[in-house]
Amino acid sequence: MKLRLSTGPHLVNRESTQTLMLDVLIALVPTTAAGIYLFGTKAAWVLAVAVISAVVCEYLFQKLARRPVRVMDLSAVVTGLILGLNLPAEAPLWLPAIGSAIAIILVKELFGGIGHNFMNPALLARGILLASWPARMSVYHLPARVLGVTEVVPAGADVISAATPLIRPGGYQMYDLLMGNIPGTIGEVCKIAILIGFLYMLFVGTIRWHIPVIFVGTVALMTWVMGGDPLRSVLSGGLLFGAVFMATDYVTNPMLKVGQVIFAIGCGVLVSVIRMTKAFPEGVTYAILLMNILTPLIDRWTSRRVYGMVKKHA
Amino acid sequence: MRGVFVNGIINENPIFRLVLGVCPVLAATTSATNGLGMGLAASFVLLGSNIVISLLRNLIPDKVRIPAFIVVISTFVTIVQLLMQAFVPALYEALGLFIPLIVVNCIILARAEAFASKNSLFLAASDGLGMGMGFTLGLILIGSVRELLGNGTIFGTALFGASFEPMLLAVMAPGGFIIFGLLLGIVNAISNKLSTRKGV
Amino acid sequence: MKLSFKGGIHPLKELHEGKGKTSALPIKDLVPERVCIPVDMHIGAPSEPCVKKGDQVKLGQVIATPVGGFGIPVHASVSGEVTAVVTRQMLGKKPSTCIEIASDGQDEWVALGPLGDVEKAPADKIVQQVKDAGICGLGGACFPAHIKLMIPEGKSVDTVILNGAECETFLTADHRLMLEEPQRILKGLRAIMRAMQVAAGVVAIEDNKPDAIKAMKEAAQGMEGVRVAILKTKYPQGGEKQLIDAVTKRQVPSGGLPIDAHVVVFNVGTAAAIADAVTEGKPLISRITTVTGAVNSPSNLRIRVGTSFQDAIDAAGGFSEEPGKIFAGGSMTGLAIPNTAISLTKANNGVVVLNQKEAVKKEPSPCIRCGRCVEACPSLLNPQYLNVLNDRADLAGMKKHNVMDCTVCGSCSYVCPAKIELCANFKEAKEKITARRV
Amino acid sequence: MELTLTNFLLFMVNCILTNNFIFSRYLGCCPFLGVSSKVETATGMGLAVTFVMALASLFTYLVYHYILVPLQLTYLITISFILVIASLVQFVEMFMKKSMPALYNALGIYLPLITTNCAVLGATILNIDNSYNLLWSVLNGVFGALGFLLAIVLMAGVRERLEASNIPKSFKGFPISLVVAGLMSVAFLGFAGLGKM
Repeated sequence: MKLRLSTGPHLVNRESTQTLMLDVLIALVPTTAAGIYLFGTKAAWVLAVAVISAVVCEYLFQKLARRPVRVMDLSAVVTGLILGLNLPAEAPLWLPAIGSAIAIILVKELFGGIGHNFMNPALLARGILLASWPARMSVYHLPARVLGVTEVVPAGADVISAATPLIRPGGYQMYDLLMGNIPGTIGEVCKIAILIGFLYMLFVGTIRWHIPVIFVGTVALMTWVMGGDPLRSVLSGGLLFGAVFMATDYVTNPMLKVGQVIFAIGCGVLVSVIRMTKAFPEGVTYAILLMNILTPLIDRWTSRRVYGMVKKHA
Repeated sequence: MRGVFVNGIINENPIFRLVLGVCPVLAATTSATNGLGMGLAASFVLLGSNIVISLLRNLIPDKVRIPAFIVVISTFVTIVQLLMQAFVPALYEALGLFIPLIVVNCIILARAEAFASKNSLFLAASDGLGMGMGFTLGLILIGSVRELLGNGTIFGTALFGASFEPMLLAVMAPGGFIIFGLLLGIVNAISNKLSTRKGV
Repeated sequence: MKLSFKGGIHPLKELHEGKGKTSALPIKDLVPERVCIPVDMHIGAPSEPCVKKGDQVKLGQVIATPVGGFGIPVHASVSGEVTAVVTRQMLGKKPSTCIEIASDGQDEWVALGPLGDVEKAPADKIVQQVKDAGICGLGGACFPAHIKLMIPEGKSVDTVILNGAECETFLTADHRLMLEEPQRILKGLRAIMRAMQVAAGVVAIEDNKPDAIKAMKEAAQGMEGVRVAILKTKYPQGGEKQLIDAVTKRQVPSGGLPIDAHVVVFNVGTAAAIADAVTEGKPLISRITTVTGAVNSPSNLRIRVGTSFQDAIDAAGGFSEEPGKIFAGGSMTGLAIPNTAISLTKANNGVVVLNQKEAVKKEPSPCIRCGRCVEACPSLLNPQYLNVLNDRADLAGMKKHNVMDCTVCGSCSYVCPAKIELCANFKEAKEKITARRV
Repeated sequence: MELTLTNFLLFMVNCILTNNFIFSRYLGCCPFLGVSSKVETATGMGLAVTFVMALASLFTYLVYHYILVPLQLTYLITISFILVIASLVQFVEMFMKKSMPALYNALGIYLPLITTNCAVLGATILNIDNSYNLLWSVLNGVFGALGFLLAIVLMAGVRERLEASNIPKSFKGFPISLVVAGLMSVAFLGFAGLGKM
């Protein structure tokens, strides 16, 4: 009778990195479905290439660097899918392929694999693609089909030179913003789907509400302070998708709750400032990346009172 | 003598081995021609200053060593600056601020301090040439990689068809850092593999 | 309003599953044929054996005399003949001297000297009676009870808390004790309050034991200064620091003892033992232990001190399948045992057998900074950063970040999705720090 | 460019964020890579550079406009500026050692490094190229240095965290620091729109 000797605890939680990533994927299903429905099979191809490229790149790098292959923890699938959802449906297929390669190899694996990257891989890849092929990345077509009921949308391809309805004169009704009948990247258009994903992740406990709610709240507050329409600012652009799926990436946001609150407020302020300058229609990508850079310092300077840090009771 | 020359190019390549003068390396490698231009300018200054410093090495009192070196180096930089403004204004415009900055380029001061002031004229000159060549080759390599990615050409000649869409980031500031970092890593990896195989 | 503390982990279904097997089963007595009682069961210098091979001993007779201030006597837990005084490897790090006694089946008590009713027993004699009865904390630490009863200079105590939380998994010993013998426990509490001149006594019970709460409340009717506090079910509510925080809203100062927060904590089992010592003069020779897991009939046994694990498991119907791991205590802080020949002591409140599948080691994967361990830590430390320091073997850095305040409760390892053995690392680091005076 | 609050703020944001000395102008990369392994040393280096840059901008402006221009020696700009900076650093080091010992042993060790720092000479030459007046030159120096401080502290924060991760052997040290700087400057592209004057 061979008894195994080890220190406690002897029975642990069933949750593992793989189940966490699986929950994120499940939360992404509504957004992916809405994106594919709205933008058609083009979008499906973009997403597929992004995911496959991410997984293949991770597998190859880990084999090449003679490291334990961890493709099974699904983190590459999540990175690939989120990157794909960040691309316009019109993107040529080499774009997601290169994007995923950059996200996995340059941003994650080069730094030592999962847990060691200091910036969100999908988001940085989008930043690099946006800077490298600005034309390809900011061509947004009106979705081919329409979700829910809305008045007749002009049939012609309503090509916007810049992303999302921030720019379009006359703007869109709130309904269109909510349902996603607006030009934009595959994942960020349909806000309902994002909210469903958000609620699922909250319910399952994958993420906590602090970062998304405070992030979006700060943007709404600052837009209101600067005289804009807060609801419209929240529903437009990649804010919701960014706040729910990218700002909550464990590895790149602070550990303590107080740090995460600072992180969320910082993101909100930066988004409002960048959007105010109209240089980029989309502040979310750069805001979150900049706060990712600040995270190590936030972690360093935030701490919480340890139990027992009291002077002896009188 | 030959050893000193080769040493400057391979074992002690200023860019990939000593990693000195990072600013000009990043700034001047937006294209292969810029890289070549900066490389030649720096080599000229390096060669000139090495020669003059090794000639005067016994005359310069030790106490005032550094300021003297700086005066010699900056005179050569001013010469190069004026020559380039006269003959290759387009290249001068492209490199802009970084020509005068050759003065504070660590390679030149380091070589002057460590080598030229201690060796004979001939050795100092060959070291200057070697280091200059190493620096220029490094710049050309990085410059061509960035230019290839940035707009599909090397020294201006297009390599890919019209359908190629250049990666603009390569010729922008971030691209410089990333590509230089990656190349540095790859060079390290290759040299590690070589040295392990030779058992060095 | 249910009391609770910050941090900790909410027990999931499989944790509760563990208790379900034995929470409804009454306590069964087990008198083994043979016992092997180690002399170093308590915290303090090991006691000196005062019997030799061949002596006849009665139940409760002193077989080892106390050594030093912390020392407590060891008593025979069965009447019969001493078959050997030998050193054997028990659960501790180093082998300990043990006294083997073969039972003659009589269970004949030695002459006892009770102090009488707890309300009238002379206060100053209670401490000595507790020491002579060899009583130490039954919660798991086995700290000599008489030391806690003596209030050192310049310190004061205003509350005594009886720990009925039993937040560990699988264990139902305290639960059954509170259900079946509430008067014994409350008599013990009154004895402690009398010995320490403390006006307030609190029995703290988690709300996953409603029947025990009802029984204790009924028994405590009319008892002066005694109340029952209901706590939210959360691990590690039973930890001294968490219990004091929940009941009195005071925190034990870092590096300090419960008495620095004017509180003393006893396990409900210890209180019951004190009641026996005072009212009937009986020494501590038996305790209630839950034997559960992969055994045919999990049960709560009143085992005699020194019973071997094998006897306890056989009394619980033997193994139901090939065991992969057996640990003494709950699954969070239990100690894995190398073989079933070693014996149960005063501190073992449970024996849990895991089958091969449950015992398999889970391969740790890289930390993804998910922050679950930071949320779970009841001492409000940052286990993630401590583990980063531990990987660098930076003991000084860990000490600076309060690793010594870690109560090794295991919550962080439990919740870690990457299966990193955080708690084991911190336990080792603490031992190194104390050993090397970093 | 007259001094109004908006111009001042825009200029500050422009120097620190939009055209950060390191991330978009490649000035001062040697110390940036060399001294950014610890946050304390990085802040020390950043403060020392700010201190010297303020003085350097001031003196080089005076030297240029009151010595070189009247004597039509403007082609000697490089030599004179580098000499001014070198002697300035020497003087500051002596002055701090004598009268501010606390500050000296905090920042002293970095002072010799500053002479070979491209950022200092670069900023002073930029002042002349952009023909700023005295005030704007000093501001350009100070804000440029604050941008340098921000970049080097952020870099130090990240590099401290990277110590715990197993980066491939051939990428340890300079290569990974360069890649980190590159990824950071991608994020800094976000400030492109800010501070448009």
